[in-house]
Amino acid sequence: MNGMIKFGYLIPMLPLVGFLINGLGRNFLSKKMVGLIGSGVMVFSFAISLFVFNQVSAEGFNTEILFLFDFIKTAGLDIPFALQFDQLSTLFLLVITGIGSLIHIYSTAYMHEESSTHYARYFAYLNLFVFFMLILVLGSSYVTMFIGWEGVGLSSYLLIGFWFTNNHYNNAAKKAFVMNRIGDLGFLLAIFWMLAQFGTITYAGVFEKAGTVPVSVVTGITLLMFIGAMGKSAQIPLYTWLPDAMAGPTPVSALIHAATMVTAGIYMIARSNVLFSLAPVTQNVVAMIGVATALLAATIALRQNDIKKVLAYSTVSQLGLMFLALGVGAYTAGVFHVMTHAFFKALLFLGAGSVIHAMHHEQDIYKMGGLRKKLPVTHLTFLIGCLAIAGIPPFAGFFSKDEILTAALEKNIVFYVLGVLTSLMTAFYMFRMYFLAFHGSFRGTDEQYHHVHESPVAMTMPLVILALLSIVGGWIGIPAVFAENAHRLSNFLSPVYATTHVQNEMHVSHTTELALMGSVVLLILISIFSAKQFFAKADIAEERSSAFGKLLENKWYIDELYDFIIVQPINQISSFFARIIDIKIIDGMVNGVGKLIHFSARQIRLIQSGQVGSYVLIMVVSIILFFIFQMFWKI
Amino acid sequence: MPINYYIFLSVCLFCIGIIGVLTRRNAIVIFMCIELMLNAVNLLLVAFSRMHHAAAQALDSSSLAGTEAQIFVFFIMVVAAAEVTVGLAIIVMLYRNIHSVDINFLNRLKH
Amino acid sequence: MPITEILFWALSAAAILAALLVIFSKNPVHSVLWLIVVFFAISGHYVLLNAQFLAIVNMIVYAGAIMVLFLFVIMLMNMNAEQEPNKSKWMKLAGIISGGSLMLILVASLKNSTAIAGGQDAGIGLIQQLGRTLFSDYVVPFEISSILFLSAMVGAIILGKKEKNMNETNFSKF
Amino acid sequence: MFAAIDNFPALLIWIPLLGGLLSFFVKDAKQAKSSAIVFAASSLLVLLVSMNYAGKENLQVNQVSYEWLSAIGSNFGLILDGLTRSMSLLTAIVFLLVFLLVPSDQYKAAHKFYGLMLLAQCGLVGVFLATDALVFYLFWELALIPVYFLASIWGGEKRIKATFKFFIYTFIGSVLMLVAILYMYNKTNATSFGLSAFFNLNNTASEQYWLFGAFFIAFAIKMPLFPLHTWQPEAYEQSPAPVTMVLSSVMVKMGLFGLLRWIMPLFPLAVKEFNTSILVLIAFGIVYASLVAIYQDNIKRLIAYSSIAHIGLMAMGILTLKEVAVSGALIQMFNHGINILALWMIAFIIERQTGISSISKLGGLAKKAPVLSIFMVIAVLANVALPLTNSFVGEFMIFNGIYQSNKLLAAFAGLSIIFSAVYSLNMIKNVFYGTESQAASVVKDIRGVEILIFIILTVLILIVGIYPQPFFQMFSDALGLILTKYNS
Amino acid sequence: MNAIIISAVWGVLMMYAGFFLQSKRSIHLFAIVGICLMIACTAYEFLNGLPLFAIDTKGLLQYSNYALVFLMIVLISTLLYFILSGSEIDATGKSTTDLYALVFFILTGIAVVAGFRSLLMLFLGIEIVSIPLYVLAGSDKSNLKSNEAALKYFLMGSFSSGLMLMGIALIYGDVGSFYLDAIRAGFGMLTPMKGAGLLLILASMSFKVSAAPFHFWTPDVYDGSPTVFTSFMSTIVKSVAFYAFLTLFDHAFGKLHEHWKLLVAIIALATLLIGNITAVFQQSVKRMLAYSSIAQAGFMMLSVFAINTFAKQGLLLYFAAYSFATVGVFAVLSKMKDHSIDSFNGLSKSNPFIALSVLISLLSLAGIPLTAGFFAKYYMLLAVIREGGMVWLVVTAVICAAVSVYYYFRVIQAMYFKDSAEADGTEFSPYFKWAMVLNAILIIVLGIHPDLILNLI
Repeated sequence: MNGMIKFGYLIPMLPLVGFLINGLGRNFLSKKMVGLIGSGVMVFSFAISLFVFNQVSAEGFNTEILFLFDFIKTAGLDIPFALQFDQLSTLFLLVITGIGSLIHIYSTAYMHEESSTHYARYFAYLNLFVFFMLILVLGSSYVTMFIGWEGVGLSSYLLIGFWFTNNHYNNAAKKAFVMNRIGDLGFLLAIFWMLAQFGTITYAGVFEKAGTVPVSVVTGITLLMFIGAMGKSAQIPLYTWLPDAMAGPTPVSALIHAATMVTAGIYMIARSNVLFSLAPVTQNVVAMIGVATALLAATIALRQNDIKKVLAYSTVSQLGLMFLALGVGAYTAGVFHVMTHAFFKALLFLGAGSVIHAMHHEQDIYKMGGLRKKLPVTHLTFLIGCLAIAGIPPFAGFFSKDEILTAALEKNIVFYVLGVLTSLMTAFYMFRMYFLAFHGSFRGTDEQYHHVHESPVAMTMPLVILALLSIVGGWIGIPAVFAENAHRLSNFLSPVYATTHVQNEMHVSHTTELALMGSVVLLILISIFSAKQFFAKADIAEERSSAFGKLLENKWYIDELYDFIIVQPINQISSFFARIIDIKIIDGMVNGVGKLIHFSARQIRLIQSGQVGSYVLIMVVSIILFFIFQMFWKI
Repeated sequence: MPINYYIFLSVCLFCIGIIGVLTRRNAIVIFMCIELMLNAVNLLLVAFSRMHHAAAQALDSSSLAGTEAQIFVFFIMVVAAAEVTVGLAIIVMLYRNIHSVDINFLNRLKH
Repeated sequence: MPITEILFWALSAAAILAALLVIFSKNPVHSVLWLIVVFFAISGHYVLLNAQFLAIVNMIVYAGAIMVLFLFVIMLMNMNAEQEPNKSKWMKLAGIISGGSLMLILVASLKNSTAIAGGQDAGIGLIQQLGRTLFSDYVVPFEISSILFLSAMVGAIILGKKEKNMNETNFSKF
Repeated sequence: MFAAIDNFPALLIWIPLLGGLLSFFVKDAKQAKSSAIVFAASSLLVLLVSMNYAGKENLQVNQVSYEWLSAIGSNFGLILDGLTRSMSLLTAIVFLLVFLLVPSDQYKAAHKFYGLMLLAQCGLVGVFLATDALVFYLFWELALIPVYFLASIWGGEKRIKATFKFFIYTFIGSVLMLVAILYMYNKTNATSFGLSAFFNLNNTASEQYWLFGAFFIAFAIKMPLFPLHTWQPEAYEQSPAPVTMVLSSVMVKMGLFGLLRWIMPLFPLAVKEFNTSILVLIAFGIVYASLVAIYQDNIKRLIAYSSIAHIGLMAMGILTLKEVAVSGALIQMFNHGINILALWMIAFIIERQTGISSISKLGGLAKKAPVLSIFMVIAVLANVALPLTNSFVGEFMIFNGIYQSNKLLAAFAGLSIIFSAVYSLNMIKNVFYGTESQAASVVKDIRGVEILIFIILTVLILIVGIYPQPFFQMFSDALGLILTKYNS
Repeated sequence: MNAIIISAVWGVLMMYAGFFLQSKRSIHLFAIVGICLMIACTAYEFLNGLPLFAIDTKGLLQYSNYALVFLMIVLISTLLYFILSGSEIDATGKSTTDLYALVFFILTGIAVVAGFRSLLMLFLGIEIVSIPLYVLAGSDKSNLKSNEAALKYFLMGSFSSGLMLMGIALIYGDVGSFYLDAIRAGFGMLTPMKGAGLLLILASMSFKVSAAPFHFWTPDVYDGSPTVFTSFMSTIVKSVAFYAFLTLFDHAFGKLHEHWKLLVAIIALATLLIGNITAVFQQSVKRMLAYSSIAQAGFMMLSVFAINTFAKQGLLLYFAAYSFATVGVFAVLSKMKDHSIDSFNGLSKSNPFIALSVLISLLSLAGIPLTAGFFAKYYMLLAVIREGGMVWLVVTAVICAAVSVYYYFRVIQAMYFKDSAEADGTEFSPYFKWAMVLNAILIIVLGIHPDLILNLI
């Protein structure tokens, strides 16, 4: 153990300290102090992460494990609490602390309207989230990961329900937590299975023994893990919480529900690439679920009017693409897209936040319009974000998405086609939003119009930084078709896949690849232009709703479906159990014993007639019975 | 005379006494039936006394076996006399209160 | 058939017949009288069994004293046959049936006893012999029975003594 | 150190007994409260000293035996080992905190109240410490009597009926246990009631079956396990809050404790025979209780059903016979006591201030009582076994054990993890969040001692959740006895 | 032996005491002195092994240590009974001294039964106990219920005496002796005559101890009799009946244990069930206690069933536990205005010490640990288990014990958890309070150290 890694524990520790100071001192600290502490710890953490990254990226670096203490060591269990520093975790570390710092800084301005107590609470939660997220990625075992895993769920719950007086928000928070828990159960079972199968739960231990167990076992374990990933990363069927989670403050959506937490599932699978590569069945499932989610979410996003909802569905859709990448074995591509997505999606969300901030919490894009003059910085950065997500070269999204699509093509043409379709829709709905919000004429109230103003520096600065990253972020993974060996990310991450046989080089010929790439970009441009045609008008009415449109607007009625097939039955069963089974039947039986005794008491009492004659008669009859008894039993 | 005859005779008397107790309502008559039962027992005891005495005499001519049964009968009579005293006193007391000795009226106590 | 046997059968028949009449007579006075007949018959049996002392005591104590007491009480209450209402038929039937079956069962279970009452003479039934035993071996129970009598006496006094506050209104205590 | 070092176990019984009896003679409510606190605190102190001593001398097991009823072979045998230490620690902490929390003017005739509470503590500690079956049985019953009186005198409207049902129900169970104890005593040739003597009996399988049944029913009623649980919601609802706290933090552990201390070592054949079917039954019970909890509108009933589910889980852990699950259950017994105590305390504070325990009538308390709501969130999170809270450690190990013995069962019981999140968050949402209800307007935030109590609880929750290792060291010797007969 | 003489003499003295003792208090005190004297003499006999007055009873009476301990327990119960309920005896009628005399005569009978070695003495003893009891049951002459109770008791009691005599006669016919040892010696084989005799004696003894199905007189008689004498009947007299039952079946019929134990088990079972279940229904505490006494008899029947060391030891403990507790409850009950459960409402507020004593008594009756009643029941159960094979009987017994909690606790609930609607005018003298507390302490002491009694035997 040497260099900065010795102090690696400080990376998660600093946000925790921030959480404690802000949480405990929320009644005493001024907003300025709170903001300073909240962002300060993040920046420090980021700085340490940079040093660590520096050390990790050095040539010939081997995975280092920072042992902290024994978490559970008894009865055959040996679960240490240790941090693992390797290429994958440090990459995530950078994304988390980096974007985290930006969003903290952004938040200092965005949340300024809150009272100082709530302001401090907000930062405390945010710091707590970062702490757990760091534990998640740094943990050296699945249990440590699970601690972070549930922890981020908790922080997400707290932040979604930040404005706790609003019951809709609370419901959204609850929904997020419960849905995550469903996934967590899967993850937990996977952990148990691994413990039972391998006897250890550290990554190193598990991966070492992974090859020795039957494929069916690995398939089972990975499938259960994927259920966990579904919950956290909002995949079919557990995706419905994410759009609702937009109830939280916008920076939260940017950090948690776009850039970091929701990518935990991708991290998990990328981390477990050894296991997943051993289970082709699971991989197929992952790919199919991924592409289906991507498509479904994209369709829904086409007809959403809430600026954050559009972004949310777009996130779900992009996450689907990442899973597609993981499913087809292109782990690097998945991680790459996580990174670029973090940049541009955070950018988009923060931009949306800026818009919302300017519009006084108006989120309906049909009530906006023509904002590009009023909000120049926001507009520009937002446009960059849109271009990035749409996959226009040379923006970041282009490279990562292209890599995914190429990998999908190699696996199965259907995946590829669906992936491309998703990309087209992405471009369309992103620009629909962009045009509706920033072009045309203002459709809000006059009062709103007068108040619209550019956000303060603390908000625009992160936007600018993220916009830059959205432009250059993709250049670390330039495909071989443009320049040999320019995929620095792939080279960097290769130790992580050392034991897995991942084919990073493409089998598709470069010419085909170039042709396909070109045509996809062309199609995307067409779809952007059609969006412009539809939505960049000066004056636009609400889209008329066809039946299909209505279906999309209502998100395929999936929420209602869940309500009908899951929530309602559970409530009914619960009420049936509580009212009928518990009170009437079980308790009724218990009370019935008492009643039976009372009843028999009343019956037996009748023999006590008060008549001497009958008493004597019963005595005599009993004696006769005694005699008979004696004769028959020969006593 | 076989002892069985005596046994059957006293069992007959005993059971007639029981039937009387069961079928009559007059407390005095019931009491009389109980006395009849006691007398049946007395008869049986005397018969047994005779039987044991004879059996013992066959072995030892000076044996006094069987005396105890007759003494027992004597004590039963004593007890019976005492019982009659108290029993009749109770019946008279009851009669003074309700002017009847019908046991079917005795049903204030149940539950 | 020796005379004792004839006497046995005659006395047995008398006893049983009289006993049945005791329980089936409507009039309590008749019952008392029939009971006296039973006692006499039983005394006869005692004589047959060489228990002369008990025979005499039986006649004096039972037929003489106790039965007179009964008769006295019945007279005091001025009872006659009409006063006793019939017990319910079922009750009667049940009483007879169960009493009868008890008898059957007792007889059935005792019929294997084959011991014979011997014919030899013995002096144990005589007053001299009984008296000696009573006052030597059985003096303790004899003394204790005095307590019995004492308590019966006290009891009879307690119950018989008229209390001042007793009057006809005590039905209210029901 | 002390010459009277061996008397630690006895002290733990005598202190509350003495305190309880003394308390009846203190007329002033405030004095009664402070004397109760002193006695409860000194119990805790004795326990801590003994733990310190045990750690220093490496003498984990502290066993003593006093002569009593030598004619019938019963000795007043007490033991302090890892298992009993943790349970006594829980008892001492719970009673101390309850005394601190409840204001002296809360209940009329306070001196009696505190007296009975201390007597209940004496009974509970006795149950945990006893190594002699007869003594165990005596304390088992004695713990019940003060609780019965406490609940019936100071409880809610339907208290008499509810507590009576509770009493009779548990009494029936315990008399069956008595029969089994006597049977085994008879098998020792009527010479000993000692646990070790019972342990050495070679009962045949069929004997063990019914002996196990008798013991298990007694314990199952106490825990309670589905379907013998219906006394619990009523009793919890109707008992005064401090009693409910004691009942659900400590008293229900008596059943689990009995399972560990008596059933597991004594009836290995029966346990092996029946554990699968019982596991299935409990698993159903867990899900069932969680579902019923979702429906509840009364905070107290909700917590009660949640407790049924959690206790069931611990019982499952024990009956899997897996070492990991058993030690998980051991630590979870302590943890659950702490967590549910926190929940009850919050329910108590809310009800004391608003007079309402119906969830639907509350709402928006967080605004008025932010500190309370923070602790509520912590308590609820501990209750749903979020990582880094104490329950996670226990339930993780228990589930791990269940999974090892049956995958499907673990998955099925795991549903309760989801449902527990549903009802717990519902409760938070409807009580603390949302728009301010009428009831919330009178609420004041907690302060002073109350905050101190919750800080203690939170610290316990977090410390055990993050670094449970000391507990596992404490349990290492207790596990041996529990599982010896299963390892071969 | 001493007890017979002293009680008889004291009975006679009591009869005349009315002439020279004027105040009821001094009569009461005089009776207590008599009991104390009896206890002292019995203790002397127990300690020295010799009575003060040695009389040759020709083997009719014999006092073993067991008998003496039994006698002491009964006498101490009677002492407690006198202390607690003496004033009620005074209140029953004008002839207080006569009633006391009868109680002393009953004690004579009890002393006779305690030492009986011959069926003759058993018969005499039981009759000496019964005949004064008929009178005591009817001693509230103006009360029709009391009259009725007396007549019922008398008729059925005589009837059962008849049954017993028939049984004795049949046994004599077979064995040729009334001595228990001789009967035991002659009981090697079961002849029909012995069987019939045994069954008849079993039936009549079951009647005396009020075991089902011969228990029907019990509720009616206990309910109708003056409460103070119900207390005496249901405790002390019942103990004696059980003692006689156990001794007879142990000494005389012990060899044939295998032949009759199933029947006794059935009787015990029926008694437990009927007693406990019917008691649940009762609204009057007095009648409830009557049924409870049947229920307790069911438990005591278990000792007759088992007749081993545990059974015999435990039965004495049971007598003590049961008598002390019942005497205590009855003493309070007899001071209440009526006998309904509601009359106990709020007793803990108005009279905390009385309520506490009653509470302890009731807990003891229910068999809650650390009261004497627990160990009493414990021994009964242990005896049955020791006997082996009849686990169902034990299980029924304990479940019945749980049912008994139901009706005993109703009184506790009334005392502690309910408030009296109107202020109950019942006054308790300090003397009575202290006596009650003493009684409760006795129960607790026996509950913690039952060996105080057990070590004596």
